[in-house]
Amino acid sequence: MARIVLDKVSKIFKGPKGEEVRAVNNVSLAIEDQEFLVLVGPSGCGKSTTLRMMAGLEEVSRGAISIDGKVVNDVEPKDRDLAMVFQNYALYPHMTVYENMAFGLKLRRYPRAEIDLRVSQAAEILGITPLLDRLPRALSGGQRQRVAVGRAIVRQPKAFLFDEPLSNLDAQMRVQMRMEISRLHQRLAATMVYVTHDQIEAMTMGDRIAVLKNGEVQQLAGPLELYRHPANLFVAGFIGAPPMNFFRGVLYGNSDGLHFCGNGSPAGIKVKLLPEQAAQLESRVDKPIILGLRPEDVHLATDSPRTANGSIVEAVVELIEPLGAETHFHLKTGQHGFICRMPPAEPGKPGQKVFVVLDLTKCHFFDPTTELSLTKPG
Amino acid sequence: MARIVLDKVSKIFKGPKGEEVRAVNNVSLAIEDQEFLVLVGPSGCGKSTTLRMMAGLEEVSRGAISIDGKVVNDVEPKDRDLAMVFQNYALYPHMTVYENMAFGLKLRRYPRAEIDLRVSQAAEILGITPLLDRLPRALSGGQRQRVAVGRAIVRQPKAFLFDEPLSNLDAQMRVQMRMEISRLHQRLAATMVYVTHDQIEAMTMGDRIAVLKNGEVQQLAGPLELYRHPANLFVAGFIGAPPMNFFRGVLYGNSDGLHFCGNGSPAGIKVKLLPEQAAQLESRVDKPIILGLRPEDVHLATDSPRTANGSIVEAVVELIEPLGAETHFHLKTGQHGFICRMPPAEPGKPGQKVFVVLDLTKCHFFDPTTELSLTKPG
Amino acid sequence: MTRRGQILFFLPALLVFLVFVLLPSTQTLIDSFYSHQGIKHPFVGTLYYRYAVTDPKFHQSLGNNLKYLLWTLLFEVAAGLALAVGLEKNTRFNNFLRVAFFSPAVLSMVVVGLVFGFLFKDGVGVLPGMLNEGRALLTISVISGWASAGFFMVIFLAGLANVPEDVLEAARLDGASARQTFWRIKLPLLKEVIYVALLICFTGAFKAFDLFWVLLQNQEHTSIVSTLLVKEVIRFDNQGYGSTLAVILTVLVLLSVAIIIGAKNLWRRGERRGPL
Amino acid sequence: MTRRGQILFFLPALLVFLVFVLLPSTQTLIDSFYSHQGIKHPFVGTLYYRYAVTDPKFHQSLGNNLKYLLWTLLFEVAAGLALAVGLEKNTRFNNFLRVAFFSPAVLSMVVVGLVFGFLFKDGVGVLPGMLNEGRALLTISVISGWASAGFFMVIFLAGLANVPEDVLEAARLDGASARQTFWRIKLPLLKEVIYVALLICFTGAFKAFDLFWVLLQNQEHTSIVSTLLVKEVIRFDNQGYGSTLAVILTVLVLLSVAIIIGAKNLWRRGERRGPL
Repeated sequence: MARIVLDKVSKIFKGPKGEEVRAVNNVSLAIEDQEFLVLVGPSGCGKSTTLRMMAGLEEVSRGAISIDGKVVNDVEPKDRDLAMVFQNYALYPHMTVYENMAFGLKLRRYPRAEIDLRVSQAAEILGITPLLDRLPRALSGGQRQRVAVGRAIVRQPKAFLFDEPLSNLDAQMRVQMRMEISRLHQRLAATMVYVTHDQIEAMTMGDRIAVLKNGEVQQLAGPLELYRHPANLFVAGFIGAPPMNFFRGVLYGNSDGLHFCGNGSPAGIKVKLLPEQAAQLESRVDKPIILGLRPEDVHLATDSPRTANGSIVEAVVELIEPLGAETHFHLKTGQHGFICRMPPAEPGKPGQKVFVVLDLTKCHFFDPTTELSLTKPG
Repeated sequence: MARIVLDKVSKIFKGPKGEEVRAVNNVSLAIEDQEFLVLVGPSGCGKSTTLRMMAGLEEVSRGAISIDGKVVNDVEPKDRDLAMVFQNYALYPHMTVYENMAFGLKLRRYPRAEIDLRVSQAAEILGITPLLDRLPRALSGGQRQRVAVGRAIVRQPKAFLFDEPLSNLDAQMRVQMRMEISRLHQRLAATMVYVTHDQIEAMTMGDRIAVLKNGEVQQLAGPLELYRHPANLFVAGFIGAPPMNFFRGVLYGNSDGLHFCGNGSPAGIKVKLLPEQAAQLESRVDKPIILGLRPEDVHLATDSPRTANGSIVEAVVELIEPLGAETHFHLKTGQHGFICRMPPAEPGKPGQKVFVVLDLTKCHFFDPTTELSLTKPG
Repeated sequence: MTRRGQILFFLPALLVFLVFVLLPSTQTLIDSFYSHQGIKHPFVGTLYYRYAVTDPKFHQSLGNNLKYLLWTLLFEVAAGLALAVGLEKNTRFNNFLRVAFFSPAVLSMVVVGLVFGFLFKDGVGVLPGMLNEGRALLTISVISGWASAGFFMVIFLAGLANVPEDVLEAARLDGASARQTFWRIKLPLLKEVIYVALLICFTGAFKAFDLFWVLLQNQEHTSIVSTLLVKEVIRFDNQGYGSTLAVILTVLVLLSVAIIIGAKNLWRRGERRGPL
Repeated sequence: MTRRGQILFFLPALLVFLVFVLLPSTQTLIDSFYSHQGIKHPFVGTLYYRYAVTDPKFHQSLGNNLKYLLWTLLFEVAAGLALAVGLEKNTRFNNFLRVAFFSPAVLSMVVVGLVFGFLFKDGVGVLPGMLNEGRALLTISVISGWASAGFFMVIFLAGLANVPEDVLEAARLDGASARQTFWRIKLPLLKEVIYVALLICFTGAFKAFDLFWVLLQNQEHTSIVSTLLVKEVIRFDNQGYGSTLAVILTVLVLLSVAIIIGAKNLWRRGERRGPL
């Protein structure tokens, strides 16, 4: 199908006062053939603009976008042979489901029989055959979403672009459609670029994920790589729910080795670094630093025995969120709030004092100024 | 503050062809003073209508709603002393944030100084003090949401009603506002009724949760009770993500005891019931039945040794969703698709054959006709 | 408002309204069956109606109304739609053009008529002969178009603003050219606005008066029903025949409304079809 | 459409349009400085303007325009707003009332004028004396209101439909009565629609012609500028003075547009205030 390459692509708008606003800044990406690439980030990070530039719906201000080696900056959208699924479905309101799916083929003058065949095959795959005569307004949100996907499929395009396609569905439907799109990717083996603000969608669907913020790619990696080795503070906080816990503090060294001490008084958290961490961070002694630890790497002391890698901290329970398969404890030590992810059966109530074990082998360290990760992937 | 009681409340609309449509059917609920009660269900289940009847925005067709023992069916909304936070915020577009929050107090002729005090206190709590002069259109979604909550707080009402307040926020903001509302509940110790379609919000926020479907309460219980002992197939499938796995099959007995055998050929799944389950289900022998098992109670055989309670099944991996802290395997055995929730490091790839262990102690059984649970909470 | 408050509120309004509807319409209907020439007012039955139906001047006037309707469909509605589609994008230049094309709509039609009258005056004006027998109707239609196309443009612009942007983008990706997008996406989605425009144009063609009166008061063959009506009333001082023409003109307007609404319902019914 | 396509498309339209604007307006402006009585056309400078400024008939006409404007603000705009607020809820009964109140808008104003003329005719009509010196302007204003209040009602209904339902519900829970909701929520949110209505009403007051012409053609003291203009042109056959009045009337219309736009900008600026 298609390989899409973005080479130093920027999108520059004129702001209300005539100033330059860089919605997308110097983004370079190579989306491999048959890959499922997710662009994820908070609203306003430029992810949709990037996708729309690929589609040809926005002009590229700087840089080049190429499809299968051919620069397409000045190619009309219809000649790029991409299909897009829009956030609000963008179905033609006055056409039936059949007509919606057939429209693109009719414009390209496909023979009637071919159109019929393709539409009925796509409808079959998506389970919307009984809806072919309906108008979009007579469909539920999930059905409209399927029609929008169907309209993209029938064209058999080089690649599919999805612009937050699930954000208007309710929670249950979102989970279901997420799986259907993943299966579709396996089945069609097509290149897909998928924009979302939801890190769960990104993690579960993407072969690779580009995390965007302020128009710039923060990190581009596979889901687990992103989760385990976030390149900076933003990625660390954005990927994973509940988010990674951050403790602001300083490093100090004594005869015993390197220690992290939380800011504020009481500091709440004081831990001794492992030797390999100490080796990496020696140059940071007496400087401010941020320690990051995922909620699943924090354990209530009753649950897990004190280990050589652990460090015990006293904390107060602020809030308990039971999720059935697990329970989230919102804790506070000194000035530091943090979250601990526990098995469902863990007892406790707000206000209670608890001991927690921090799994130091899983620690991340970040520079507070550059926000970059200081720990190299082992 | 307030105790709100719904006694056999129904809401009946006239349908387009003059037929009766029961949006809410015979709902009885008692929301205790200071309780955080969540109404959860898919779209169209009547949860919003129920909330709007409490607020007085919809008339009650049958039954009675009482607040602190007084029936309020015919009491004007403003005299019920409830505050509501709307899905789309419903801020007054032409008023500043300050005016939005002060409007209700002005109408109730509070002295100017009192209004100032209450608004500034609420703004402080919600961190929107710098926004007081802004118009709503100059605010982000999360800020609007806070203003809407602030407008509810300043009135110091008997109870708060929330109508899907987070559904227009992006994923990160949603998690943050969820915690803020939970903290607010702790801080104000007020009665709160919260409507959502998102079972995660329901589980994490609610003291108790009423699961609605087709205008009827399916189950009313605490989050963990709902999760562990769903009263019927709908609740079992709705609460928990990924949802509970269901296997349709039949029970048959032989000299060895009671067995469950999946439908289809190959059946894929054949397991022997535990003695206590067999005792409860003896009358169901040779009848169709549905076996339910949560994804975390299904283990890949490599991960967990074969236990006395487990039953091994052969399956094919269809899809792998890594989430960082865990990984979801979508598997298929015979005609039955199911999901297995595993630690993050589990290797595997689509198409691979695996052995899975079903933790039979965690099994649920449902009647396929009535859809009711057949297993009593032990 | 409570039901009772609503009734108390609307009772006076409704009374005034009904008096204003019933009294004049009843009297006009009655008048149309009586002669009002002279002092006695004898009952003449459907005489005036029969006269109107055979009166060549009435035929010509009605024909002129219909011709004018066709011309204004072109110069007002179609031109307004073309302007709206052409000026759809919000640019500074387009905004200037929009204001320019709309501006005549605020002018008094009487002033427009007089001014063009001077312009077309034989021997004096800059463009004489535009109101000659053969051309007068077309000239007036063009002036109407000039004055009203901007108004229709505004209506259509409002309609186009309601066409979702992403639907147009989907059409672009589906391969629709600008022309195809117009005919197959925009036009069907402007349906409701087009009905309103047609309703205004159809009724307007029969309501027209001031331009014709000011520019063509002295021409017989370019009368339309409304100017004929005023001329006949003035000439014969005959309330009876005037009432008859008033009744006929009102029926014509209502008929055109009925035609538009009928067409709308027909289209609606046609919509519930299966796949092509 | 490409930039080039757009220019090719609009060039003819713009040319026609400019010819239609520039030619007549230039000629009218020039004409207003020349006498057109007799065969010679001597330059008279601002003579006609000075004459108009001191002409008591012009003063009276202009005064009548302003009085008519005030009355139509009441009978058309305010009444239309009241109707819209009263009929806001979508019930079958309200829908019937809406159609009833709107229906006169499709009628020809000439027919309306003639019919009411018969009704008010001294000695013959059912309600004689309504067009007497003291009452005529009020009577015409009421008829205008009857004919146009429904039109303004439709505009305001469209505006009210855009007020978000949940904002009104929030106001109900905040304790706002129907009256408070109207004054403090609905009215401020109808701002844009009110501007449009005022624009239509202000320009309409100066554009008025047909009702006055048909009903009050023979009354001197109830002229408005447009009827005065036509009378003067007919009476004196003087293109010069006619052009002068046309220029003045156009300036008046544009002035009223400027006033509304100015008021709008003032209100906007006032909006950027801090907390009360």
